[in-house]
Amino acid sequence: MELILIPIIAGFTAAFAGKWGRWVALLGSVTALAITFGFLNKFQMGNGEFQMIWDRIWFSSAIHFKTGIDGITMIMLLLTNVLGVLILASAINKTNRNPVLFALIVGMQGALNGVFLAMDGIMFYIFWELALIPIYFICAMWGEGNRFATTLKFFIYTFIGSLAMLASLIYLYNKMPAGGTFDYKALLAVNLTETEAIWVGAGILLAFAVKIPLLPLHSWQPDTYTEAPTAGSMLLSAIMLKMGLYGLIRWFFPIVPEAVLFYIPLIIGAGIIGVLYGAIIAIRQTDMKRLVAFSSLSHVGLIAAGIATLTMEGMQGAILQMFSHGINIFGLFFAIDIIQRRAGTRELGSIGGIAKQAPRFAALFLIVVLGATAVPFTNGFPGELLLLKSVFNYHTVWGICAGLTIIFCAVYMLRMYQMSMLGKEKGDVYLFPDLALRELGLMGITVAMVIGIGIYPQWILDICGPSVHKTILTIQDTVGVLK
Amino acid sequence: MNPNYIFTLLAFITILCALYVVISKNPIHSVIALILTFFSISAHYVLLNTQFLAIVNLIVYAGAIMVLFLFVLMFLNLNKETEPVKSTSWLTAAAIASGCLLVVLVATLREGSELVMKSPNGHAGLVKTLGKLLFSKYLVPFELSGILFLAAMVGAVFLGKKKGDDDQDELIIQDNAGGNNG
Amino acid sequence: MGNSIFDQLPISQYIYLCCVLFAIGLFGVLYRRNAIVLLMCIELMLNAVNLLFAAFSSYMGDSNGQVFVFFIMVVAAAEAAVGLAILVMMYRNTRSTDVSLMDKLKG
Amino acid sequence: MENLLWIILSPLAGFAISGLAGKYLPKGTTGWIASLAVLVSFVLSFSLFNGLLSNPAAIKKEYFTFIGSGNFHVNFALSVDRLTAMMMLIVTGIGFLIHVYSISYMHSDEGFYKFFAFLNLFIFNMLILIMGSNFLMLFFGWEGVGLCSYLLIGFWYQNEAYGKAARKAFVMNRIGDLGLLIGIFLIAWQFGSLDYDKVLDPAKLVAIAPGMITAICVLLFIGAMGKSAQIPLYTWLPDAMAGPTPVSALIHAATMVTAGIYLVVRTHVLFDMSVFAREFVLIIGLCTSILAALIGLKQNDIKKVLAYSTVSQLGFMFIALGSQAYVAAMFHLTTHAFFKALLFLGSGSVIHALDGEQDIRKMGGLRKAMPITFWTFLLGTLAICGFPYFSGFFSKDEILAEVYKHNVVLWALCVGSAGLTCIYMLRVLIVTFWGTFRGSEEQKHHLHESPALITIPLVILAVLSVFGGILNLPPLLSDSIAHGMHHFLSPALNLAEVPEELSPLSQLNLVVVTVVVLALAFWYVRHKYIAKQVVPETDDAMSGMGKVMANKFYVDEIFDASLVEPIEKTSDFTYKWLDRKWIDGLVNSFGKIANAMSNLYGKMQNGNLEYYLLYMVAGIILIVGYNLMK
Repeated sequence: MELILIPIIAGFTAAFAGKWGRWVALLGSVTALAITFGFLNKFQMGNGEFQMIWDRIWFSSAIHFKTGIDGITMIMLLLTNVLGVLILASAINKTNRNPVLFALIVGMQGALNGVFLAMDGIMFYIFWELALIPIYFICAMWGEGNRFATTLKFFIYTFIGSLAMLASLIYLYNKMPAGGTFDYKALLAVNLTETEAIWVGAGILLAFAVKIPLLPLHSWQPDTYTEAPTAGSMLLSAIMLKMGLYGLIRWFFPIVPEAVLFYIPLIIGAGIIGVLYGAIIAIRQTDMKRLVAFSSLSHVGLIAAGIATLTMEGMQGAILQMFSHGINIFGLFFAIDIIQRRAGTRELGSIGGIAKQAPRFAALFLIVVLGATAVPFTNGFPGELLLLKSVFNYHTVWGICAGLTIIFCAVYMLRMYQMSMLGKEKGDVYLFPDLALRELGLMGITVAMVIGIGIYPQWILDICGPSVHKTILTIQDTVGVLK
Repeated sequence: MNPNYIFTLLAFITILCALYVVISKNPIHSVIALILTFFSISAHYVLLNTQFLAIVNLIVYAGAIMVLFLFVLMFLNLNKETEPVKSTSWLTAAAIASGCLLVVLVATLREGSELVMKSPNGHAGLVKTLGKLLFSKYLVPFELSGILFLAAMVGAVFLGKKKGDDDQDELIIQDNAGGNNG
Repeated sequence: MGNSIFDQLPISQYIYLCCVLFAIGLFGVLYRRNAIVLLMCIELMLNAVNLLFAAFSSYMGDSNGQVFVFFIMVVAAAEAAVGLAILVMMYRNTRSTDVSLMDKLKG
Repeated sequence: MENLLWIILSPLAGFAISGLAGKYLPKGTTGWIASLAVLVSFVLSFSLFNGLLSNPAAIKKEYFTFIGSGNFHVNFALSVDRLTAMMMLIVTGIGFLIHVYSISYMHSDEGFYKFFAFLNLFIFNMLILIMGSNFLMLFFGWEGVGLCSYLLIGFWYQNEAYGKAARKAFVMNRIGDLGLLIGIFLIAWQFGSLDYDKVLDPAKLVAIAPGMITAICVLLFIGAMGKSAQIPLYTWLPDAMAGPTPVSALIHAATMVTAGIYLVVRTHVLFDMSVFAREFVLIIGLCTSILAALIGLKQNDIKKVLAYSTVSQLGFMFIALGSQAYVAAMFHLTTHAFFKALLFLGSGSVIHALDGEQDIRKMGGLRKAMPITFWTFLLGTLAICGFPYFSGFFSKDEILAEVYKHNVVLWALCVGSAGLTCIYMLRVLIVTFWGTFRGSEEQKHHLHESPALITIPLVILAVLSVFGGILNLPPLLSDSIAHGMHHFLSPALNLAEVPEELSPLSQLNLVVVTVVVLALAFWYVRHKYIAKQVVPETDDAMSGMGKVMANKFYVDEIFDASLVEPIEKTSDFTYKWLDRKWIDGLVNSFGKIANAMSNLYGKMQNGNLEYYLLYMVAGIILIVGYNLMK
């Protein structure tokens, strides 16, 4: 509860706090992080149920303001708030000092917390949409290039998906006997025929698939990532698309278990094709942000496929990888931002040899790149391993196709790193100052998380394990033992 | 005499005159043709045994309204064939639209014709019958139509009044006039 | 005798006639550019409707239809008065009665 | 028991210190700290080794759960048996020597501290690879060493060609890694565990379908192909010579590339079950060995020759593995580590003296200027050629004998390959050290013997190269000390105590044939390069088969044309045509339709009365018509 309100209030305050806006925003964000850690402290490990439930009637007796935390939520909250603080801190001290930007970022953090905490269908929907508003303004006001068209496309695209989800939720509600509610448990309990479930699922899935994005609903993504301001790209890719993946775990499969058998091959197929598709395209991109966008497409494809296997390995791997991917992509975008601000461009081929001028930056950037490449002892590896294993167990051919990602990923990530950082100095990099203290701190934290999770990923798996297990059981109750 | 012949003759005249209204380039001719149309329609009314309507039609339409038209035409000095002709595409569009409407209307009303219960009553069109109806059942609408007339009259007078008081309007009118003359 | 017309002449004849009149009026409204002719065509359409009303009324022996015709005439007269007044206004402003010039309706 | 952890932590600590603080420390200090870290590992490994000499039981230690999800449970665990101990000694021992060598070799490089950090990281990863007690730990190290190899090949990052070489190495390794990873998945699926103890249990294997085992073996071998540079994934290794020479010696000759051998030996229980997999290994090994030797004949870059020689020797080891001669492979691995490290370091010494010149056509007559380098290089060459009583003689001979047991034709091909080895190595030796100096005057002026830090490791390695054969002597010479390595490794590998032997007579025959072939090779080289003093022709003058060989049979070009370009084309095509034009175009077309509609309606609202009339009539017609239809 506090997690949602504090950032949003901080956002409103910050917007009107003028010069002090960014500090107010940062304070709100850090407070939220502290509260999250408080929750983590109170969190009972090994308990798969929702804990710390907070329930009030909201609009009517059917729509509650109900929040609860289980293992999956806990991880997502950690992700949101840790990255929220980092993104905010990375945006501070830039040329742009408009307090509204910081207000929007911190407000977004609150809305995202709401999405992850929600235990009521309508509340979930409301926060889902609420999160869209700040990002729209961030992208439209501080973006570059053809920002209005791009942002509008993104907005409409996601909005259509959300409306479909709302329709599905309402359909579910109408299926309930009188006195039904939008409560998560009540929604779970609705029995549908398979055809119904497929249609209801289609609506919900559309919202998530656009957000994730799953092929072929991804085409808003590269443009938006490229043209959004860095903070916007970070929010979008590091946290927002996790909403879609989280939605798959929490609001899709358990709600329409009757249609699971229909959707599993579909999602895995789309995911794996997305993996290859994104990777192949990324190989030849020259705009660093666009490259990262397509790499992101590739990574989330694998995550979605892992979730859709509905196995412990797949889901836990997905959650782990969501966390890791958030950190990595933050690091990547931050590094690209640093390059762009100093060299004036992020076009591969017009810069090079930065490592010579900024060795510390080069080293930290390298570790982030390696994390994204899933090298052992970085955070990308354990998640990817579990995901690949789950997909491989689902189907050998899919597994091998997905496995190609480890080759392609190495190709495009290292290409990006080498063309920008290594080689002869090229472009406007001769006066490329090494990292300032603030940047060093942020990159340092990122790298520490990259390596930390890489060495001991088990703590994340431990937190989310029981909840994942329970989710799978819920689904299996309806479907019977899957395969 | 077979009413069919009368009807056919009248209908022929009506349609011919109506067509001339539409086709004629000169508005004066149109007005005259329209008056003829109204006369033939009045004849239809007589044929239908609705004498009251026949008379009223003549008085109101052929008399009052058409005189008004003529008056305006004279007043504005529009009795020349100055009207620009619309393009052929407009001609086609208008023809198609009216043709379609004709088909649709006929199709709709034909069904109605079969539903008509034929219980003709010679008194239905008499002044007496109508007068009774108007002053009993339709009294309020009848009075209201009086108010409508009043309003229309006021409106017409107000609109037609030359706004000499208002300098600005005058200026605009003069401007326009100058523009047209130039 | 008076009734014989209703027996010998089917009402559909009147329907056809009225529809044709109406269509002619409509055609005029669409095709002509002179606002006065436009108004006249509208009168023509009104008359077509009147005639149909009267026909149905007579065939069914129901006077209510004729009362409506009466009211329509009232409205038509009022409409013609106001319409012509507007027309005069328009002519004063534009020195023309061409409806093609009336294209200021666009927001 | 905590020693195990310290063995791997020591180089990690070295990495951390030299990486983080190295910039602020004097160069010598950084180098010595890093070397010391490896020395600590070596000493600890040695004590472990000693312990294992008396007690063959494996030492195993589990630390924490690395990944536990569902049925999939992997611990961070180390285990050391005799096989591991031997590898550890090689890695840390040679690693230490090369660290010391590098202190002098790299002293003038500005990335000095970075270099040592990477070297230490490499040692750490290599130790994880061999000490891990399950396949995932192995994979960790496996990828880790690939990463270090990448970092070190591209160490001089300002050169873009080097960067490309590094990337090529990493990507090719990753292709192999994918095979290995899928193999590991298959193992996890079939065995429900990744622990060596549970998977490599012969009793359990019986229950697994033979086809599955073959698949696992082939996939594991694909991993080994990438790491150990076998056809078709070998082209990265010659390019990897872009890295500093000590790196080539340590990673690309002595240790990392032998990880593939280690993997197969480690999982030999599986390979024992699958004839097909063994034959596959054998054929690939043989082809690689011959192809690389042929290419090596015509290379003029001293390091490239050594690189192809490494590929060829690795092929030899795989031949041994394919004929189930695991001890022979390990034996050759060991001796190869000695003499190939020696040769690389020797070549490094030469390159150092010549200020970075690597083309043997610009060398010559270095014998007198660099006596120690010359003598050690000579010994190394003789060892790799299999000159009788040098280490290479014994190890190669053992492989040949095993192959002979397996198949005579293959044996003949192997002998031919050994002969080729002899020719190209002697060619390099003679062209470099005999004759007159062909470099520039300035280089000639600077010619000098390398400092002690470089020559001492050379001498130590030379001694090992000469006497390394003692480790596993054939019984032909002396029964009492024969098969030392076999006896040592047999408990770890579940082998019979005394290997099956050919009769002494046929052994003798084989040796004689080999020696004759080698003698022929010697004679040919002597005839060509010493008597006639032939210097290899320039690139332009080459023709025919020689040119094809000098251009490495155009394998790189074939790869480029058949793989790289299609992928790049696909990428462009997918992006521009499929993604932008169709998928995005389709999405945009919805927007465009909406826009067009809006334009259309906008035009309809042109303010002209007549149009509105027309629309109204159309509307009436539609409404009435619709009702009519109903």
